[in-house]
Amino acid sequence: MTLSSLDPSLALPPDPSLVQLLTPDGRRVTHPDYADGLSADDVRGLYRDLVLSRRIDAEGTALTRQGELGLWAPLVGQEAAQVGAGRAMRPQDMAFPTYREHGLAWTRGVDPVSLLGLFRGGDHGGWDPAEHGFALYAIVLGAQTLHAVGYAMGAVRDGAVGREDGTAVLACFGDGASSQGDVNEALVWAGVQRSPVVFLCQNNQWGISTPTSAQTRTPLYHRAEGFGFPGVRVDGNDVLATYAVVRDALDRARRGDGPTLVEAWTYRVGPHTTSDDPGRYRPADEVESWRARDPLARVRLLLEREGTGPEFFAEVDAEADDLAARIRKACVEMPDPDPLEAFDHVFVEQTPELVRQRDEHAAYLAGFDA
Amino acid sequence: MTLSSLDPSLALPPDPSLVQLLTPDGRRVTHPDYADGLSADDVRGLYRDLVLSRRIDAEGTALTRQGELGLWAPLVGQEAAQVGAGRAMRPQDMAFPTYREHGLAWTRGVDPVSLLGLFRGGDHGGWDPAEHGFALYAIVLGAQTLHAVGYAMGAVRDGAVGREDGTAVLACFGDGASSQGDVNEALVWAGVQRSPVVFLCQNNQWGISTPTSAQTRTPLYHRAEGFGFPGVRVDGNDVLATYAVVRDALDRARRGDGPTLVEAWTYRVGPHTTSDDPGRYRPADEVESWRARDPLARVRLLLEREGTGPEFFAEVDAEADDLAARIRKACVEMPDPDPLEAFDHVFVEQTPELVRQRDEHAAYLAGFDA
Amino acid sequence: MTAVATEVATGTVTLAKALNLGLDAALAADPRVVLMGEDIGQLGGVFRVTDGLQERYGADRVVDTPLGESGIVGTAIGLAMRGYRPVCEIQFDGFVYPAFDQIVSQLAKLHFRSRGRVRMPVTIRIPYGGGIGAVEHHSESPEAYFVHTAGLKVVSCATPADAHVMVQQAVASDDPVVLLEPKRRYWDKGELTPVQESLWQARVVRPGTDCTLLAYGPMVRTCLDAATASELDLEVVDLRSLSPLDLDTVVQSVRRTGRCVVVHEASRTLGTGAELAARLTEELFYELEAPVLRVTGFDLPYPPARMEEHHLPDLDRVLHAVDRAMGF
Amino acid sequence: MTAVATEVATGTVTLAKALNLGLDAALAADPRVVLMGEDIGQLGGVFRVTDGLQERYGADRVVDTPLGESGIVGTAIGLAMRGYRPVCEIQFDGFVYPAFDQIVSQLAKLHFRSRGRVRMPVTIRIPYGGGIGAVEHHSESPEAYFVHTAGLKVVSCATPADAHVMVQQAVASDDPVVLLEPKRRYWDKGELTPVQESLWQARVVRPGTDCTLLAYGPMVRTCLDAATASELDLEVVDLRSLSPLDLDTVVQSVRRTGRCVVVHEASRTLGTGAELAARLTEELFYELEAPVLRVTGFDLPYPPARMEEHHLPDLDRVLHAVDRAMGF
Ligand SMILES: Cc1ncc(C[n+]2csc(CCOP(=O)(O)OP(=O)(O)O)c2C)c(N)n1
Ligand SMILES: Cc1ncc(C[n+]2csc(CCOP(=O)(O)OP(=O)(O)O)c2C)c(N)n1
Ligand SMILES: [Mg+2]
Ligand SMILES: [Mg+2]
Repeated sequence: MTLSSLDPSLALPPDPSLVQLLTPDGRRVTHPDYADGLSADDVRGLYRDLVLSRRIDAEGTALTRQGELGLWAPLVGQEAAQVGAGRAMRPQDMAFPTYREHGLAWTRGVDPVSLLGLFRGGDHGGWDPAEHGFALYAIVLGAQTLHAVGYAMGAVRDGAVGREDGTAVLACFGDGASSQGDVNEALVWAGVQRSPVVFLCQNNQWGISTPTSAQTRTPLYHRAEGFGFPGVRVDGNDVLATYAVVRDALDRARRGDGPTLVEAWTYRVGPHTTSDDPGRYRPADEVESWRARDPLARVRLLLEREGTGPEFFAEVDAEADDLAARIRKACVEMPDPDPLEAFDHVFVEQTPELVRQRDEHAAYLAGFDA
Repeated sequence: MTLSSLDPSLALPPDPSLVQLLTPDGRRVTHPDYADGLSADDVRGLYRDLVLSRRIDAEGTALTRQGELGLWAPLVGQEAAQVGAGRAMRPQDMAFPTYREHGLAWTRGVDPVSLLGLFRGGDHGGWDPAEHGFALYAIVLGAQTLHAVGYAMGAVRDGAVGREDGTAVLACFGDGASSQGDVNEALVWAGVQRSPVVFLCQNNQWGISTPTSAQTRTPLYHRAEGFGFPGVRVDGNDVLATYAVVRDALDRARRGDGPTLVEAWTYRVGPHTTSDDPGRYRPADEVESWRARDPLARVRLLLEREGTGPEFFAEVDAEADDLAARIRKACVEMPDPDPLEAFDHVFVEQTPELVRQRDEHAAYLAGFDA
Repeated sequence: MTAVATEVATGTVTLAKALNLGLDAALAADPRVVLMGEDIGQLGGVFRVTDGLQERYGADRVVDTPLGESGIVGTAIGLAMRGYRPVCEIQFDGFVYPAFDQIVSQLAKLHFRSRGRVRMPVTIRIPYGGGIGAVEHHSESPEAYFVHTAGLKVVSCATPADAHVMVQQAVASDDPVVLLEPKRRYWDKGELTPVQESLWQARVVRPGTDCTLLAYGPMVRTCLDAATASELDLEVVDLRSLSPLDLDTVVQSVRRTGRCVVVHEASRTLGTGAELAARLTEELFYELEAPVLRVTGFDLPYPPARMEEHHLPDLDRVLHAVDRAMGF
Repeated sequence: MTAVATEVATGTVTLAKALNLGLDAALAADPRVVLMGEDIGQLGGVFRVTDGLQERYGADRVVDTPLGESGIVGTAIGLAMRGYRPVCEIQFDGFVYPAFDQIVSQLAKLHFRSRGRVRMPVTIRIPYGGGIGAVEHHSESPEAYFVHTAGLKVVSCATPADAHVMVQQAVASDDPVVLLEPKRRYWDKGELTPVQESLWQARVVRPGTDCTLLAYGPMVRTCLDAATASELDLEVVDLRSLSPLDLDTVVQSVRRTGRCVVVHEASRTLGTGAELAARLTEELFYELEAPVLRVTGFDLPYPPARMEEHHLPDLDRVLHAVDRAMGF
């Protein structure tokens, strides 16, 4: 027996059952089970989301290089998986993201500026989860998938599940996180309770330096069957297919037909984070081969072929420039956190000990002024 | 959407793919993939194991009623699953049991008396795991399955895997424990490393009061596929089938062909433990229907039909009586643990603090004598 | 914070039954209270603390979960995000560790992380402690892990009256509360008398002048027994809340007596006694007549049941420590 | 206990490199040493502590694991049962909690449970502490959880020389050792001088007469800086081992100075400072001139990075506490 199990060359080949509606060269293809049903306007909307998501991400990376952020987790390459899934959601739905869901956040109406605080070190998440149907970012791998199932249990108890306009929950995780106990417990719970949860696994082929082949030898979407619900693999670089597959799964969920595992087959084109050096563990030609499957290019090709003129693309680019400028400005102007305020956020009902520690620290700080 | 997921009436029906070689009425049947290949003598040996295992168990329950043990976890009903699996193991193999594996312990040559200390409160496990290829009992559900995979990683590194006489590992867990993160992480690790591990899930239909239908809506053995290795369901009340299926899986493992999940379909005829009151949660007729599938009766029917005379059965019964008497005697004579010795077992390299605490306690105890 | 029933049923009940009545009241008071745990439904929990509640409130509100503690706490967090007030039962102390990440990294932090936007009114009930002759993992005292964790509140009840009210207060709290239930006292009986204290207050359960015995949960009765047996005039304080600590009450008591012995079942090193000793010495440096002494479980993994009478503090060991304190 | 190389490479190296050299030596010394963790192979770990080791010793001995901490520690336990000496890397402090059950209920107990038959020579390496401006879960100080757990040994290194030797001693120990690596000091440089102490001994790193500063890991340098800046004559003790505590060395120091300030990044309540304060007061009740004071992280979940300069003890806060101690 050899111990080659962790050899990255074992990377899984794309499954023939990969759902695709738009080829890398921008041609629509049909699928027996899925259709996006989107108008040309809708597709333009998705294109805009893709461009803006990529731009938000580029700003994150740039601001880190400039020392304005401590870290950034780039989404580049995964725009279609996130935009497709996010646009498939309805306002009443709730998403539980990882730390890389900037495109999904965009579709949920979260101001990109409020994503920065976490990476700048100003806060641990600057948006209101309830307002946007978008939970705080989660860093401990997989923990959020159980929160998603619990939230779904609440939706069921509220009577908000079991009809066409019901509520569904999106639980995000990565190929690497699929190995965590919590993710698998979430699959157990969702399976047995038929929870209205769509598990969205963005298989971007890597978990930092660990290839997906070190997490599993069978396609990840197969995992679902063993927990009693369907799994499907979609071309995560195809925004139309991701949209169609996730919408279908969310609609099943909201109707009360139980969970689905959607594996979005995509690629982390950038480093794991701005602190990472992927050159140490993966070949450049792998990255190049995935760039050829770029999620934005194919939508643009489609739109151009179907008659969208250059003004539209120029408009979107201009909007991206404005957004980028706004993000940059807001970032550098972001105030540092008030050191004393933190003591008041530990509990709803404040404790004497924290009051004491806060007061002591206030007095200590005051000593420097004196 | 209804919330009926936890309704015990959803208990899964036996799967048609259940492997069986001996019917409840004692007739041999053939199976396309499995044959036990056992001689009449071998079957008599298994019958003896079944009877003695049941007797060990009965003594455990009786000693608890008499106040000699604090608790007992009865195996009654699961003798075939354990004896079949245990006899399929080879001396070089290692088993990682739960807390109910008294029949498996018997097949590994563990003196039944040494099982009692844990339940009597004299120790946490009285046998040497290395000597018997049988780890200590594990109470925290599922934790031991990861130990099994780690042990198997060691066997691989020792060069003890990848040949006909290689080493294989048996990892036991229950239907209830299948929901724990650790069990699923063990499946991940074993799958990706093609570890020489056979996961033996004794699905005895209940985890205390929780029916298997509250852990999964799909047969448990299906879980394996999603982790990249085969699963099989065997009639766990059929010692011949369990033997054949587990032997086959262990041999695959020792040859280096990777893990298997064996779901032994069986029933916990007794209470969860001697403290449990199953009358509160399960119908008596369910128990009765399973008694009709008794794992011992069918072997006896087979042996009788094939010519084994009454002397043999009388001999086995006499041996069981002797064993029971020996267990009882050893139990009541078991000395209480030395309170000071415990301080010396925390570490290999003793610490000054523990010496201090031991000495203080010794002095304190001496104060009573003075 | 939802209302807590102040009226109580009368009569003498066991501590387990008092908890049962308290949970019943909590379920009745607020439709968003959901109980979840292993075997808590038809079986009523292995200690019968939830007996009859599933029948009364249905399987959606008294939920038999799959067997996974991380799943129990993790989904409770999600339920809380949706506006529910989950009450998790961990079957035994030794089985809380698989849920540790969800408790320490998620539950304890979410209010802080969200700057108060996300509330976590989750109660985690844990039958804890030894003394019942159980097999391993069934007698642990994990309180120090939770007390050290910023963002959690930790309380323990010692009597049926407190159990009845404290469980309701814990459920009504908008912060996450770990409620440690002294399992060896589940069968102790007492009146359900009204409780004056808030959930976070300690109580002097026996006034005295010579030395203060500080205890909580199962050790309160042990200390009361010791005080009764002693020829000295011992004061016994039931801490009730371990986090936050009601330092005022404790300091006042020790200021009066000048001496203090802390008693708990958990291991000595970094058990809650360490914090109490450190704090009391800071506050009463010139007033203490003796160092704060500790009577605790040893620094052993919980030993086999037939050794637990040695491991667990009892009346004699408490009095032995009092003698040492008086000797300073 | 396998041999520890006493000869050391010469020259000035970073603490991270010292660990790397120590692990290299441990792998070379004993073929049963196996490193396991997330991204420790080709990447060399996110801090490059295992850089080059997979290349040198192969993927069977430097194992890139699936991403699951319970799996890492759980399989390490199994490997130890088969006679190996696994060294687990937990990528960051905040990710150790999913492995908590395996560490606390399994690893810490197996030698005791088996009455010494099963040995657990497992090392768990954890880069810990704050001060590097990281996002949440990357700056935690979880040591108190492990120090409170009977059956674990817990050590922390503060200098390259110690890092180099202590990691080898930890790997060579037949008991489970949690090695806490001060990640903000990974880039500190120092000579790999020989180390006299055993793994369990504290060291007076700066003698002084007025007050003892007790620290470990990242705070040793902070205390040395404070001592240098102070006009008082401060003694600095590097605890090195948190469990077992080298109480002899600590007591001797505080007996000499009469005053003590304990400094750590972990939250105050039930942080290791609590145990030290309790023990020192027990041992030196009549000799202490002031109560043992603590300078620690506040009782907050670890705050956002731009607040950490407030949260973490620094030179000024240490000296402020020394002033308070001198004021008694
Ligand atoms: C419990 C836990 N362990 C380790 C880490 C450190 N870590 C952060 S991201 C990451 C890789 C995750 O890979 P994947 O799930 O595929 O997500 P991706 O980063 O590719 O989006 C690791 C190991 C963590 N955040 N949480
Ligand atoms: C982590 C953990 N949680 C809870 C328990 C309490 N407990 C002991 S046995 C049991 C049921 C286990 O059911 P199953 O895995 O089917 O095994 P069986 O008892 O049927 O053999 C439970 C919940 C435990 N031992 N460990
Ligand atoms: Mg990934
Ligand atoms: Mg079962």
